[in-house]
Amino acid sequence: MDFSYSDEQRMLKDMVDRVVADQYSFEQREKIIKSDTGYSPEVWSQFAELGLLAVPFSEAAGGFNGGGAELMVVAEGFGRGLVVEPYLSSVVLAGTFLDAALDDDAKAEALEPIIGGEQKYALACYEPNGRYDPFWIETTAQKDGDGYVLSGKKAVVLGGDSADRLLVIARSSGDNPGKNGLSAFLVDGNADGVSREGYTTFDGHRAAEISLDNVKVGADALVGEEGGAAAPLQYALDRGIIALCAEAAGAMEVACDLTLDYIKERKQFGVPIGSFQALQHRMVDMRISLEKVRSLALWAACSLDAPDAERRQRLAAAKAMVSKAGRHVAEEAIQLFGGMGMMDESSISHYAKRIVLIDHYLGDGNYHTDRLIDLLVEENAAA
Amino acid sequence: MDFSYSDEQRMLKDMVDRVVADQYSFEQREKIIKSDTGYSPEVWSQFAELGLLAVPFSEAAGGFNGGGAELMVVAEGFGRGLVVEPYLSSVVLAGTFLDAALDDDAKAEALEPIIGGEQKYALACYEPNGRYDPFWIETTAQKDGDGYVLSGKKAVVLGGDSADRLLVIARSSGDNPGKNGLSAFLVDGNADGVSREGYTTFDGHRAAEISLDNVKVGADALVGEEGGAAAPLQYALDRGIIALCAEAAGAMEVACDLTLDYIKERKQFGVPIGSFQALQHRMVDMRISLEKVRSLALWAACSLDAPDAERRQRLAAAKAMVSKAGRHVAEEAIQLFGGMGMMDESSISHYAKRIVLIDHYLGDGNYHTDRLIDLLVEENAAA
Amino acid sequence: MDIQYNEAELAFRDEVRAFVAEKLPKEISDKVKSSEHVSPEDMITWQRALYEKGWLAINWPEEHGGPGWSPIQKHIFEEETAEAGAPRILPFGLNMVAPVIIKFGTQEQKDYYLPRILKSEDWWAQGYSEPGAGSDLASLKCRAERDGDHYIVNGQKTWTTLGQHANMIFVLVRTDTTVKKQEGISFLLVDMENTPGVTVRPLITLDGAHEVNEVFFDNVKVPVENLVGEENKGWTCAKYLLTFERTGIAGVGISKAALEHLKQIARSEQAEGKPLIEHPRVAERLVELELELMAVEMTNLRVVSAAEAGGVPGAESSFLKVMGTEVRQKISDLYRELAGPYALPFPDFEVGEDAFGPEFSASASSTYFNLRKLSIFGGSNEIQKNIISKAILGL
Amino acid sequence: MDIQYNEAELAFRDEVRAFVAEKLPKEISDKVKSSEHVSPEDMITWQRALYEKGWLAINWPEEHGGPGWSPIQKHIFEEETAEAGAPRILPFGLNMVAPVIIKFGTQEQKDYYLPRILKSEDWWAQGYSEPGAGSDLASLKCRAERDGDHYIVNGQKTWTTLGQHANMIFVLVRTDTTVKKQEGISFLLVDMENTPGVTVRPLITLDGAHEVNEVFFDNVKVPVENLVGEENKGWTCAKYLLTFERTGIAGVGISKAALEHLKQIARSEQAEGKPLIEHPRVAERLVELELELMAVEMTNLRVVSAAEAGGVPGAESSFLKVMGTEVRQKISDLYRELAGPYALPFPDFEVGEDAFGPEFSASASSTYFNLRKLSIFGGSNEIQKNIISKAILGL
Repeated sequence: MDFSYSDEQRMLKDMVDRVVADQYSFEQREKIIKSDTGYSPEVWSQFAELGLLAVPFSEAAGGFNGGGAELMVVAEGFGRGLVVEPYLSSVVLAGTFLDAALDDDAKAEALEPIIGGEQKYALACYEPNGRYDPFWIETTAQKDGDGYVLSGKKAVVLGGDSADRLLVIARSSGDNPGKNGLSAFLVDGNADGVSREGYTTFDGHRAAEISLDNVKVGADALVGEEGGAAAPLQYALDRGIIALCAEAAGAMEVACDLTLDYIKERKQFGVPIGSFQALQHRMVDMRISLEKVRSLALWAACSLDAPDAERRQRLAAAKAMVSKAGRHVAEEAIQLFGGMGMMDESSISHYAKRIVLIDHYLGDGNYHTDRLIDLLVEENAAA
Repeated sequence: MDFSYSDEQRMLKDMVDRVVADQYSFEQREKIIKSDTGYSPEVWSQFAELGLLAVPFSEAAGGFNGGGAELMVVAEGFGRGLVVEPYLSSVVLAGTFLDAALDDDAKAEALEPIIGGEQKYALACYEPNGRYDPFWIETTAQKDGDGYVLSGKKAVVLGGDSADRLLVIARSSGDNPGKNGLSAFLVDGNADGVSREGYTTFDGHRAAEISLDNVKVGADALVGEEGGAAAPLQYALDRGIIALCAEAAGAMEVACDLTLDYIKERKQFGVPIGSFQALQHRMVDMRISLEKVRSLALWAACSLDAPDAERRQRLAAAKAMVSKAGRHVAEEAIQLFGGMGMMDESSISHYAKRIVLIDHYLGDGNYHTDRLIDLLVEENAAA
Repeated sequence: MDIQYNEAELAFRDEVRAFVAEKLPKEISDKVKSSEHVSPEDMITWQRALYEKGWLAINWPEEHGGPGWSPIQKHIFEEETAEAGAPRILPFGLNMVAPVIIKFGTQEQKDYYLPRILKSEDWWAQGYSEPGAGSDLASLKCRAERDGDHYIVNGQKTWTTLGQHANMIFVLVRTDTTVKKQEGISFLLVDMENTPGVTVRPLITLDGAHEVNEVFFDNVKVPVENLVGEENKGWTCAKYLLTFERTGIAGVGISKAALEHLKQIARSEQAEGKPLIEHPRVAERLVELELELMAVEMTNLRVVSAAEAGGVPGAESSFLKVMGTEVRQKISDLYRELAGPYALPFPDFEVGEDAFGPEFSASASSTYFNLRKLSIFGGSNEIQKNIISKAILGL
Repeated sequence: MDIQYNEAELAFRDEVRAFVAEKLPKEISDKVKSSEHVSPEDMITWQRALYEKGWLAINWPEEHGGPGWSPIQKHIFEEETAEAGAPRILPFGLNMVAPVIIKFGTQEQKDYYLPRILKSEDWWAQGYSEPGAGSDLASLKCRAERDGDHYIVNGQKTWTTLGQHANMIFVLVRTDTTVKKQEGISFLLVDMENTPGVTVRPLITLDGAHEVNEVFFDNVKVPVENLVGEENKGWTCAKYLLTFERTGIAGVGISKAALEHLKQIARSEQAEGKPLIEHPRVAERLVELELELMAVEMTNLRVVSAAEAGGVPGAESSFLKVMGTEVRQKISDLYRELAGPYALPFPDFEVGEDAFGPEFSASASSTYFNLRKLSIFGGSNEIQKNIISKAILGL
């Protein structure tokens, strides 16, 4: 057991910290969010050059062969800087799906544009009626000669507004909801029948509502086996959860630091408000919440190869803790900042928003608590 | 709307406060708890003389005709003094059951020994497998000539150890669990086939595990209609909940006062610990919890005659709040007292125990939250 | 003891209900109930309706146009209108500057300003807080120097709610810097529209809303007749204003309407193929909020009833503020949760409200974040706890 | 980075498990797991078994009989034994007075006391706290005056855990009243059995247990050779003792065993005709506790790992104390709830444990109330937060 970073991990961390420090000042970030694309093509190419877009992929795929720990290192850094680049959508979700779904020959080719930063992908999985259930897929894939016709709606597709290609999860057979009969298709973002309504999210990212109206694709659009999308989907979502939990840990760390600095400096009635014991103890409680998220995010990140029940437990635990402890830190940060915490112009409010809204990606605290209850029930049945 | 006491209520309150002050010092109480009976026959006769044992009964029954408000006044006073007399068991539970179940002629006679303090009754309702469900009745009442034979087990029967007579709820027909087919019988505490194991409760009261082993009773033992016990049972339990919530409010009030006094006096590092802001804010939170319980106990007490859904909601809300806010106050009181709060010899620990253990009588917070959810479901079905 | 309304009170409640049913436009109450943006025009519409009925200035003495209601009547009015989705009454003119003018103003000030407030002819703003002052109000720095018939005001105010619509502002200014901080303060009325040197700069809050502002004073000439009370005695006005009776501080009616809105959502929205309300944890959260809200409601009634009986609600309103804002914030938290993934789209108010996903979800995150203000503004909940600690607990 | 145990660590864990399986009597571990009363004899049985294996004094230097373990090994040992239901090791001799004697004692003191501690020949008690001192330890009043070859001790100590079984006590006494409170303190060892004037009075806690005591000193003659370190330098010993490394402060193993016990109860106990575990709220509470406990466990491992890498755990152990005791108390709260109405009977330990209702319920309320001590003793959680506030946050 050794929790310290390896030399490679340390280098990766330094690299991420440096690019974030250079490119993601508060003002730069605001500008990126308000730009047409909602991300920075320059930063994105820099990520590609530095190899960051290859981190979570297997060697066969041309990747860094990074495990959960490396993904955590990157995402934590992004969390500290509130980076809004489409890393989660293109690299972690769509990219690792391809890595898991394709055989060695195919994956290297498929991932090249992602790793190189030439193209951005988005995973179009969740649906308007499915809430947080990734296996609620009403979108259909009907055989049409050699190819398929896709029809359905996709909800809150991260990075879906500007993605060059969409990785669409559709039901080629099987009952909804369910894992059986799910297939994945790579579809051009501007294909006939694809319509996208893009928007900025509350935490400064981009997403889109996507309609697929009889979208015709060839047989080559199918990714992996027909009906075999559930396993790579789970693989990708697991990594997405790691990234989100690590991002939350990074953002919470900065939120705690900013709040601590603020209560040390801010004076009321002639003394720093940090000298009031009630606020001191609340600050300590915030730090405890941070430690909880750090610990469980780390545990989850290092459990990707653990046995099924353990992996599921640690991922669900981490995300559920982010929900609870994250909200605690965000609300307290705003409260301790007082009026300044309410302001769009103070960075703490953006940290608070990101931390709270992370709960709404890939299953919230309730969803993951239910997954933990599933495990309890299984354990009970086995006992 | 007028929340102030009427003159009669004020007099009742003064009377209760006086007898508690006279008879229930910490030392007197300890002695009463450690006595063989676990209550004070002298105090009990005094209650009878003062008319306190008549408070919740109808005029027809020879009672004071007190409503929920009067019951609240009495129970709050008992809560402030941590009175362990069998008022809840004999007067509120068994007594108001008789008041509700019997016709005017019968009730006056039946309640005479209770009101006069000559006899103590106990309601033997809950069962070992039924947890907090009063309609989980496996105890059977089988017809036997003119009379009945009762068999079954009764759990944690309040005041059951020394009660002269037991009001046994048994199932004469209908499926368990369920309200249909429940009948009530008055059984001599020492009748053949009745065995009782008495004990002191964690909060200083007395209760018993009771076995009924083919207990033969005459037709005259039946209280009210055969199969008609559910309604008077609900009537009695409603009043029991009022009494418990009011008692909790009284005990919480004293717990807050004692804690406040303590943190004003107790010095550490040369200053009263009450000068530390963290403790001040926690003391305020305790008071807020007290106000919540006071408010909901009052609302429940004044809602006994409200329409069914409202009455059920307010009773469940009050008891659920006692569970939550009561535990908060009790735990904080112990914590702010520090080591002294852990001591059997300091009265705060006895307040804490009573406040927490009240949750375990007549349905705990979970049970009553489920009742509130029942109401939500009904409201939903109607919407 | 009777916790029920008596017949007269019930009749009054029915009167309020009938009035609301007749005069409150449904398009306005719908917006309020679903936490959508309510325009200044909507607010004015409602205020004018109340004015015509004589029900606008509920806290004013009858001689100046108040209805002469008892605390219970005021409570009934406030809760009934809030629950029905009436927009809030802007307090800055009616419940802040007016009571100060009534108590400390000259006859001329009363004659001029009070009728204009009643008729919603002036939109008042509040010039209390300053950057860096926060809860330590008396440390204010905005200066006013006497120059003949005028004061020359220089400085800055902040957190000026809806100041972008205002034409009048009342300002606490420092008129003597040589004395203790509470002693050199004066209370001035400033015409923002017709006085050069007043600049309003929007402050955008984290939910993207423009509700509050900074107001800058750059050599602003204010006639001395706009001084309320005596020079350097403004702190008396300030304190009077801050402690002015506010029966509605717990916001029970608003919270009830918000909780009812959540129940509707929980009935109509589905997860895993069944309505949210049938999910045990959602049901539990709803009843827990209901429970908490009931406790606030009854505590509020107890305070109102004590006021009716002659007791003056003092620090008790600090309890109500803390309890009421806590439950309101918890309701908004569940609101955000119920929106699920559709809590994510940021509705762009400038180009109309794009509701992605179910319509209710558009305001979920913004309501949650916007309402963080409740425990910060109006005397932060920490300050309220300090007040309780000192005034009630004697700590 | 590797959060898994490496092969050597796993082998060590297996060794510990094998030892525990062989040497820990099931009747003892059953008592521990179900929160029943563990007798002094049970504790001694276990300590002797560990002594024979050389695993008792895990924090001692090897030269005095410690096993020479790394922080990770100590952690593995403590968590494995706790999870298996081993009784706790009494800290007063092994982990409190012994380290002080090792660091500050004379050779004679080391030679005499350390072997006796290892062999459980002495049962030590702690004489630190005094009535009214609480967390302000240095304000102690117990006096020791030099009289030839002896000190004459007068005063009182309190919260002396299991002092009723002790024959030795280490005491902080005031030997100089003329200097600052920290400067006139000395550290004395007192033979309670053979010295006249020592009286132990039981303190009964709210759960009816006799765990703590008051100890009175009435002209107690203590030989000067029982002074540890220098006269008037006892505060140095006291602080050293208090900050002495405690990897097990989070109590994760104990909490895991307790949570496992709750799961068993939830599987076997029924409500409304089905096991408690199938009730959504019970299941939710269980997984929430599991979640919290996992967070404490991993945080603990992070601190242990940092210690292994050479970092000295300082104020981090305050985090662990707060987190660990909070989750342990929450587990005990659910324990009480699961007992339902059978939380009410007060088990009378003197006449044997009458279990009314399901057997597990007998200890539910007493465990819940007894464990309130966790956030009070050993440096209250408030004190821990003050430490974090100062040492880590710099506030």
